[in-house]
Amino acid sequence: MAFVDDLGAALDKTPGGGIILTSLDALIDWSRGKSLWMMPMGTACCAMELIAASFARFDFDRHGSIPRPDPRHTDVMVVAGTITRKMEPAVKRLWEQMPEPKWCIAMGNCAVSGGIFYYDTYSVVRGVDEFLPVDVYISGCPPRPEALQDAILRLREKVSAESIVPSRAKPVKSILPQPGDPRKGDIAAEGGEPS
Amino acid sequence: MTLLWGFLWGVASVATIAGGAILGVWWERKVSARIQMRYGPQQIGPYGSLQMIADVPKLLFKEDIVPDLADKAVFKLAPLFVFGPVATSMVVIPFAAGWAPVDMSVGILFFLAVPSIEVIAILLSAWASHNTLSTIGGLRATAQMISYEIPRSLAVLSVVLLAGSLRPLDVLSAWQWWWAPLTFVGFVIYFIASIAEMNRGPFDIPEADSELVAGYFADYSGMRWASFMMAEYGSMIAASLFGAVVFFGGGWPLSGAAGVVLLVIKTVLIMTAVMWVKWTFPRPRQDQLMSFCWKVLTPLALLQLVIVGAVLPWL
Amino acid sequence: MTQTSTSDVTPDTAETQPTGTEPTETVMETVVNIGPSHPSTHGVCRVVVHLDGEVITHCEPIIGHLHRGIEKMAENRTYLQVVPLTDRLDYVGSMYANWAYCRAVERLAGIRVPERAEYIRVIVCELQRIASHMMGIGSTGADTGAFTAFMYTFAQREKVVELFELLCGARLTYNYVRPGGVSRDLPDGWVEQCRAFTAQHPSAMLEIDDLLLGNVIARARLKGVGVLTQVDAVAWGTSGPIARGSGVDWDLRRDDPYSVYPRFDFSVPLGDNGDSYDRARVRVWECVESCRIINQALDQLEPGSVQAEGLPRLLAPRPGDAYDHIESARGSLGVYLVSDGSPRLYRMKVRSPAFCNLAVLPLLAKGHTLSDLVVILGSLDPVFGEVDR
Amino acid sequence: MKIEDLREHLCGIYPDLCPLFSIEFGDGVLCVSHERLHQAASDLKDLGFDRLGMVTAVDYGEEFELVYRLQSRAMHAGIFLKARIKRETPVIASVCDLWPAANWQEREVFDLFGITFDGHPDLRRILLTDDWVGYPLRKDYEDDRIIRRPDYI
Repeated sequence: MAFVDDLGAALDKTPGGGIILTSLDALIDWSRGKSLWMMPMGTACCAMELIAASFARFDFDRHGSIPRPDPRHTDVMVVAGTITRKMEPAVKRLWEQMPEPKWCIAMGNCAVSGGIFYYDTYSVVRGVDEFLPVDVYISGCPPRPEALQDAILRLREKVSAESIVPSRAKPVKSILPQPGDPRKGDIAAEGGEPS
Repeated sequence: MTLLWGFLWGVASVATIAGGAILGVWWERKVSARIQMRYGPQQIGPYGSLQMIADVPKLLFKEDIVPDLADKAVFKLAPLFVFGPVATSMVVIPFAAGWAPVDMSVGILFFLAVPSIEVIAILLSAWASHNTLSTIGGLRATAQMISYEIPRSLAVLSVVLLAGSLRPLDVLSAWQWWWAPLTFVGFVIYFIASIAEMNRGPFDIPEADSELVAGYFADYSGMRWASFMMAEYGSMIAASLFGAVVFFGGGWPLSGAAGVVLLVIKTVLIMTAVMWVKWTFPRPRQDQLMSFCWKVLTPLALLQLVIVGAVLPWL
Repeated sequence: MTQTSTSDVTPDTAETQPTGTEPTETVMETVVNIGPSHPSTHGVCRVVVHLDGEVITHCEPIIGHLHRGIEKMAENRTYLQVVPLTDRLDYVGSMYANWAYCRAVERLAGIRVPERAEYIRVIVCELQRIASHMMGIGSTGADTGAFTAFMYTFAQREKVVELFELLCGARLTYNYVRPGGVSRDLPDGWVEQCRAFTAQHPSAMLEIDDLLLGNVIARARLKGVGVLTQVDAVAWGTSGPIARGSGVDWDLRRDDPYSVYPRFDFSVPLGDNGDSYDRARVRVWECVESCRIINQALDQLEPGSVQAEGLPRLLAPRPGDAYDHIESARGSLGVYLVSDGSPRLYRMKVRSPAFCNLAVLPLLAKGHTLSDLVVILGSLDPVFGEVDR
Repeated sequence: MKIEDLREHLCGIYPDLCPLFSIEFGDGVLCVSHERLHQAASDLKDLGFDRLGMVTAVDYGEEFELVYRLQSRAMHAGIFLKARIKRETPVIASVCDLWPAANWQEREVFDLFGITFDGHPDLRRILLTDDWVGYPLRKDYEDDRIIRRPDYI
């Protein structure tokens, strides 16, 4: 990472370096987006759909996404399944073993919020975002492989806005309604009141 | 002058291997997809052929992790030593009759001997990672690669015996069509032993995905890992090319530029066969692999040598 | 050390592993940690392996990484609300846990299930057996490195999953078998699609059998590896293909008949040697037998209701405890329920076959190499949702 | 084998176990005191119950009830063996020496209920982490990480 960071910082300081930086950014973002190798962190039911995603029928290799068992060779961790308190340190550790830049997809309700295991249980971590920075959430119990495919494409959009100089990264609009997001009100108004 | 020439060809060889590896990975992904009822890369370039163009910059700009407990200098240098011997061995292969990048009187010996240095590099990388599974992988690789040198060399020796020379150019010029059926067993032995030499499936025991996760390069990331992959594909290209030259007469029956094209086609066919084998067969166990080498391949290679030797006086 | 590819090692490993310099004894022991996230642990299992060279002297599976406390959760839910939880137990074969639970509830509440519902349950559970075994056989291939075989078995599995999707809209967690019957009747045209599947499946199995188990390397890898004797198989409480691979002639469908199984003609495949090969082979033939059962069930299927009549919305069985078990793809899956007369369960216990089957791993792995360990673990075909619950 | 036949068979060989035998929901149940549990289990094993299907416990407030599910391949029958122990002294004899299958199952009961099995070779937590506090499947288990489900019904 150091090499890219230095390069970016140097180009950012150089007058006129911005031109090179922009095109370099474009190349790097393109290549990163098109080659998102997955770290399959499949723990429970969603792991089956994760397997199905890279197998014959759905074949994520078409998008350049292949699962690699070794965290050192991967770009995006797909957390598929329930994370328990016993499992949490292992997931954290695997995440730390992945080289930068890395992204995280929370696949399935369990990884998003604990899902069906939210209430009454003593051993489940309620959502992988309690300890990992999640980029894309997929709902579903379990989500279909198509949903994972959509998540990969969404992640590509997010990657394409990044820059090797952190200050130059374009803001990415979150698809989720945030607190205070006007859309949140719209959704409530649409769903709540009969027209 | 020779030194400069050699250096230039070395650079060309590195470039060939890098380019070949990029195309080879794409080809492998397509071939394996075809075998597995999938499509493989589709999105970048025609039939996804530029997929590796996206993968390589990504790996290049990845974080380069050196584990805390690793032997840092060795850890960083080992990938170079893995890649170097493969690139070096490429330069002695004759592409057409009378033309080899470096004409060496003991070229065949050179080709067989130099890639063996890779063993040391793999052992170094495994040791330097300070990781139990890497170490096991490295030790497995060492045992396997050293053992399979023997049947591989013996198989090539039968052709050398027929040609009466260790100079690749001489072999190519002396090559007759009936050598191919005569040394076919030798070729099969060479093919199997080469797969074991380059640690590819089904003999990918040192890096077995399902046992050792990634074996000796488990702790390498980014470009350092890519150079391991490149070395693997490089040795696949080199071994296929060499096999096409020695056992199938290079560009025979064509000559000149058409001959070179035919040589490339033969090489690609052998490479495809290597991939075909990888994506069909399960992986043997370490002890089964070794006993196969010593109890089957080596005696067979010796038998091939005896047959060739028996034919020799009648020529 | 939680993951195999870690760079740093825990102190106890650092002392004994080969990169540490001087051997203190004549036998130098290496401690290798596999998992909990490892490509061939089929979920989240950690195995601590003590190696002498490459030979396993001792190994200990450490489970519980997917322990979600389903049994505790069930204590605060009504009888119907527990059904979706049972889906998540054995996520490769959700229908089984549904059914076993529903049978226990039916026994507790004295519910009589209509005949059509029983037939549908048999059909979906035999389909589920195929789907589950496809996963088990395929992962045997993946463990030995024949990844392509896994693709082929998974393609067959996808066909079953598609049938289930038509049936209940979900690909994995079906919530289909409910107390008193099944959630809805078969959709139009489903029977024909099911017949089409069972017609092509045996030949596909032959192809897979040829590709994977007929291969000389695969045979060398599987035969004689992880031998479980018949005595051990009984003593350790194994069931399903693991016990039958060892020649234990025990199948609940035939020996403790439940539902409408006595009406079908099928055989129970048995292995001779109890090694990994026999276990895989038993799975292959069970798939073919399942096709036979499905065909017979489809022939005998008659129109009727699929839900018991007059079932209260809120079940509140009389106090007591009941146990019922069925033959799942992994063995005898039992559910033990305790009711205190309220609409909520007092206690649920799932007797999970994978849990008992996994317990024999140290026994089987001893004396084999590290490469064999993954094969043995794969041949036990554990699903950790069920092992850990 | 029918459950009534099983009862007769049992009474014929072990008359002292006979009064403890009852039939619940179509299953034979043998309730013994916890001191007699190991002996009863051993007797049942001799009778032909060669498989230990399940070991579990139920928390009845004052007492824990240990539930053993035994199966016989030869007789095609299953039976429950139950024993109650006091909550204050949750100790019972292990049946590991009779069926190795009890090993993990008793560890699980120890893990989730805190019941100690006398004579178990390796009694450690199995599902939860080693440093877990409390025994979750006890009815009085308190954990501030648990979010109670709202009461919809």
